[in-house]
Amino acid sequence: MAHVRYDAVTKRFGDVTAVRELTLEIADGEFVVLVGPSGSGKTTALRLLAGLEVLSDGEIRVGDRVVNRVAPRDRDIAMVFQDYALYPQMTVYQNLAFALKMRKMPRAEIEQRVQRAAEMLGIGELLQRKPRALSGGQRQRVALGRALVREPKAFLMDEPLSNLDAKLRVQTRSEIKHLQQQVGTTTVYVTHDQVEAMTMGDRVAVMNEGVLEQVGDTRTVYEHPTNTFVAGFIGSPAMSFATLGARRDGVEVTVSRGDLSLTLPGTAFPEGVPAEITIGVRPEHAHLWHDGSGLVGPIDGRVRFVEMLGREALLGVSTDDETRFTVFVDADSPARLGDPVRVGIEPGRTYLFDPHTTQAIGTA
Amino acid sequence: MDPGPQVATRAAALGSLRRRPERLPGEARRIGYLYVAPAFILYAAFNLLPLFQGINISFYNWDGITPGTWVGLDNYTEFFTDPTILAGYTHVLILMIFYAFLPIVIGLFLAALISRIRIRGLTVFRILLFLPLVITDVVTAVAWTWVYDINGPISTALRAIGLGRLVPAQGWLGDFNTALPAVGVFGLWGGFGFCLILFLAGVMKIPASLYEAARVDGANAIREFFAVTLPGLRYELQVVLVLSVIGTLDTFDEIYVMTGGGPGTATSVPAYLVWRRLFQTGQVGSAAALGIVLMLIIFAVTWAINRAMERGNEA
Amino acid sequence: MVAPPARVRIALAVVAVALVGAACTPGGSVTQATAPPKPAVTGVPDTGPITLTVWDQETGQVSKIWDQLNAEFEAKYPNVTIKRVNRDFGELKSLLRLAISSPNGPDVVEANQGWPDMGALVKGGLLLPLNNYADAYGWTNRVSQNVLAVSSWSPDGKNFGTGNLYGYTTMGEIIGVYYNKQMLSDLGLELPTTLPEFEQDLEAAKQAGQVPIQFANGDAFPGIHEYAIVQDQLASTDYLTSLIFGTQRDQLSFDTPENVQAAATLQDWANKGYFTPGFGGAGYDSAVADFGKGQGLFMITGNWIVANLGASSTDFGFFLLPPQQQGGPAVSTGGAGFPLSIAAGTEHADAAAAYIDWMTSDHASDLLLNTGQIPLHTGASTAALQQGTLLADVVNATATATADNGVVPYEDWATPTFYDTMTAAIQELMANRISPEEFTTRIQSDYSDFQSSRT
Amino acid sequence: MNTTASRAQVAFNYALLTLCSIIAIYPLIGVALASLYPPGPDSAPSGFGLPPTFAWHNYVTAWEQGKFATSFTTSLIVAFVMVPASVLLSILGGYAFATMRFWGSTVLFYLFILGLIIPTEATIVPLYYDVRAMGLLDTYWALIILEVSGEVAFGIFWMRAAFLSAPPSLLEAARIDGSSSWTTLWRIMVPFAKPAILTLTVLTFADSWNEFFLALVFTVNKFTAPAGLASFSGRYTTDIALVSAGAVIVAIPILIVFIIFQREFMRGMLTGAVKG
Repeated sequence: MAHVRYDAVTKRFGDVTAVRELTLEIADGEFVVLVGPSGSGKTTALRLLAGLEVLSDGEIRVGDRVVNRVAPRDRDIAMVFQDYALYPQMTVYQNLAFALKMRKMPRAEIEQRVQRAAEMLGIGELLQRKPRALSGGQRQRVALGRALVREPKAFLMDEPLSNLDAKLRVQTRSEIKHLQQQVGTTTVYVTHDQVEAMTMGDRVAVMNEGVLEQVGDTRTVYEHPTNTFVAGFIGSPAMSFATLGARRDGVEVTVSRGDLSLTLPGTAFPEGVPAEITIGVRPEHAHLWHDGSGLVGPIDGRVRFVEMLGREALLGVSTDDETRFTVFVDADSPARLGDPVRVGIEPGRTYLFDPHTTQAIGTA
Repeated sequence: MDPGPQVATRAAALGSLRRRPERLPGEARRIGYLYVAPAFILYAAFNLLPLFQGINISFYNWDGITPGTWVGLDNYTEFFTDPTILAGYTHVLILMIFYAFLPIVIGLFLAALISRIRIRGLTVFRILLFLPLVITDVVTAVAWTWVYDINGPISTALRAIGLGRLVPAQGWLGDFNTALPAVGVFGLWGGFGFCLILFLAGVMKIPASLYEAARVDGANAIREFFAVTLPGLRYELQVVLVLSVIGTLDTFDEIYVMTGGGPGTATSVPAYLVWRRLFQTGQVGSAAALGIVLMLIIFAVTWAINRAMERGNEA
Repeated sequence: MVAPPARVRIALAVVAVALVGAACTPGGSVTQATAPPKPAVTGVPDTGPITLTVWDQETGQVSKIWDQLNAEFEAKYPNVTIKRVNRDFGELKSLLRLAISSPNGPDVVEANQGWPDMGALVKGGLLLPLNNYADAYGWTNRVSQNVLAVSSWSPDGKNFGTGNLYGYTTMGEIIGVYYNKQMLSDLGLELPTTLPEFEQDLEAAKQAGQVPIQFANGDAFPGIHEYAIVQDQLASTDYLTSLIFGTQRDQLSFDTPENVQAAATLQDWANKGYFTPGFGGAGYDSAVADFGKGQGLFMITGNWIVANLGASSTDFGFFLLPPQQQGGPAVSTGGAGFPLSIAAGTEHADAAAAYIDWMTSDHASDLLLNTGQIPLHTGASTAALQQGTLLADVVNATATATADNGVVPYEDWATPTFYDTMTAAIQELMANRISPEEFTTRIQSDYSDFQSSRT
Repeated sequence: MNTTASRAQVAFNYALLTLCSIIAIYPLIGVALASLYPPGPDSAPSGFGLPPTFAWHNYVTAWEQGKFATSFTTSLIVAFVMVPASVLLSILGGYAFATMRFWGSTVLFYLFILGLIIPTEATIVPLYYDVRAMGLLDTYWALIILEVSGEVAFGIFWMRAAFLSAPPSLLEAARIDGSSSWTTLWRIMVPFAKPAILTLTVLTFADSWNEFFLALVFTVNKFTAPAGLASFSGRYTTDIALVSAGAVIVAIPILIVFIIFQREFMRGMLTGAVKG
């Protein structure tokens, strides 16, 4: 296995820069997920690693070899495509064996590797079938098998689950994760689904418009987003934001806009209090204001929408000057559309961001 | 008409000219030259180079044997002085009514009549209606030489219903007035089946919802035809128009077999003139010029049709 | 001016190269064929197996005789095998230009005389001059000068009727009027001695509901013969001969009152319905078959259909179209038949010459005689011919025409495009689409174009 | 969409289609019947009655008189060499244009498209003298080379469209699996485009078998079937039965191919016509 390194990698298509100055280190055996909205350059970054696209500048290393000029087949990497890319006219066995045959591997070893991979993926009895005779899930597994038999230095997966139905997707996620841990191959996994990213990745790299916004383990990225983009992207339903004016009140700081005002501990502002501040609240950290028991607030507003999610309900609340929050309440809460409601935030759970640089300042 | 499968699908390709080929995909690989080389060498040596040689020869007065003498554009100015050349082009324009215009009109009319119900056994009809286009032109020409015979089916039928005097004494292909239209009808017979099937296939592709919407808006059959069917067949129309026009312009087989350009020069067409001047009368320079002008006309016509259809799309 | 992008510049360069590559004068250089030396001894040199490819356009009975003669020749010279390629008149005309210079082209070929075919081939140096062989085999003194003249050309192919001999035949052709003896007597008519009398016979036949002249012009060539022999009676033979040979270049014109009158006569006959109805589209072979079955009083064509009607037949007779006035000279179109020539590219010139000598020998002409081919060579055994038969009529008619020096060459020899121009013009003339005056002016423009282009 | 269709409408459709089909095949059936009339100029079949006696012998005489043995061999030899060659070159060229970018590839591709519009008449005059200079006149090779060089333009266009319809990931998977462009072509792309290749083969065969103008110009003894028929019908204009037999003989091969590969023909001419 090998570690993979992007070093200030940039890719331009004409005058569009798909990937800008990407620097990312993926340790040997690690499972890193590239996540971001469509057009964020995550797929391009993966294709650059695969050699399907040529770098504009920067360096990519697999193991300790610079592979910029190396053809895909010589990079010893295996890729699983979104549409599986199974060779339609070949049987499952031939599909699995194809890459090994290309490497002129002795027949016995090919046979042995294919059988082992088939067992690991439970597709032993499908070996003589043609792809069009398989279900989506089975095809997906064959695509995985094709990567497995290669025993490559790295797995590259381009949204492999996006064509599966929801239930199968959840089940396959854990299978892939388990499989990867079993063989321990370094893996770069691309997805636009942040839930998938959080559940599968040892580490998550969030990309936006060709730039790597943040990389870190799932907890850090969720708990300590470096800017409003990562904060808004990771976590579902997304964090609500509001930009308020701020002024110091002795040891505390009051942030307000219109008749909405909150008092936050001064300690949260080590480098002084800026004139304006953007605060972010995750729905699970906002609660209805029963008796002010230890919540920051209150915030008064009206219910804009109610989304029943089974055990819980999600309330959309907007204050008089249109600042909007989403709040989780338990399903049987009486709040109905248009009712006035009072909300509070768990202390230390309000995220603070600089409105101009969108960089995180801290929590309060 | 030489509407063999070759021309049929050739014109199909031209139809796509109006769309610029999207940026060619694929990896940048110089090995591409190796793959294209064999085809290109053959194609260039026997299509492109001769094209330039042809242009060169067309500036000479040459009998094909002794060295030619340079005459500049005489072979081209001859187009306006030599009556047989003018006749050749007027004939081919007249033939265009039979080979291009009529089959399309009839094909459209019939396709519109046959409303959109799934027709079981369509394949049998498709085979039969395609036969005239697929069978070798020389064979169908020989067949029609018999059809037009003095006591062939057409003459006998007319005599049977008492219209015997309509049958020209010289025979349909021997009479100055009927020879060209007779060849025209042969082309119409060759083309109408293909047009009908093409338009039927096109109509089948028009989403049913359009027809239902038109019906709901109270459109009668005529309005429905012009509002839904015709626009829906825009692409097929363009392709079959290009196909039949090119097919007419380089007609040769049936003229050689059925009339030999006769009677007199009543059915001579450019392609036949090229053959005759190259082989029979040794006017090689003029034959080359005729060929070049025929190509230019085909370019112009194809471009014009694509352009007209293109503007039609935007309108 | 901003330099055009690399791609455009490269493309222009490629086009320029191609144009330059193609910009040489077409036709390259032509070397005039040199006459092979006079062979020490005649006959086929015994130098191992020889294959002689022979191209001919004979049909029917004559074609069978050719097979017989070829077999006899192969028997006589066991080392020779004859590969015979038989094509009809029109096809051979076009294929010859193509094949004569190709590697597996013919050795001996039956090329039509005149500017369009033999003239073009001589100009291209594609036929061998036969003078030396003529001396060796004594061909020149077996036939009259004018028979040789029609196959003679200046080495550069610019002058017709003089210079080297490029083709040789001893058989002749003549165009005249076949008549159905039974029908003639039924109608109470005698053989016409003047053109007006002939026209009265036509009218009489018409009145009697018979087809005056059996005729079919679907194949285009018959029309030329109908016009030619009418023209022969009106225009002078010398004028016609030098017009066709082109000896006086553009001093002579086709647009003469006599030619106009000949056209008017032909058109008049057509309008009066003297020809078989529907002649425009019908085939020549079916017309000959119908005439043989007794349809039609007269049929104007050449001696090559004698075999079809039966050489010894007494039901059909043959006479030359009578002159304008009583006692005028007997004139008609005809002369030497298709000559045999030797392709310049042959490797077996001597063997080819021996073959030509064999095909034009007395033995050959005796066999061909009863197919209606007329022996032109001296010493032909026409004396043994049984008088009163069709063949005798044809031979006698040719003899009288030759005696009156009234044999006019074929008109389509006059220019490379004459065949096309005349056949089309005659079809339109007889279908009343152009007037006799337009007919002659159109043909004259073709004639003058060619004469002025002759450098 | 079978809702409001009345029985009359369905009946009307069938009637109309049957009428058109009859018109389309009548001349062919007529000529087939005419070929069974007794030979000779006066047998003149009028095209309505059945022949008095079934003169099957006409086909034997026609086969011999028309020398169809030689012309059939020519056509078959030319087809059996030309079709695979043309299809192979088209596959190679089409593959390159569909999956590779090389400098000038767009210009080259347009140059081929140009070939679709150049009529044979524009190049036949110099070609005749070039072929003669090469000493290829009246040889199978003349026909083979010229037909291939003519067909390749369309073939490349056709195969490029077929390969472009393959999902790009297929190619990329192959590149990653280490397959060379050659293996990718033959192990992956060609199997994928098999239907299109079959269609191209059928259409190319039809063009080769129906070729007349090139045969007329470039061959003397080695006539193709159509050229043989034209020469045969030229010589025996009066004998309709015999000529008709010749016509049927020449029609049979292309008829068989069409019936067997009817679907390919349709796809070639219809979707080709529409997809473009």
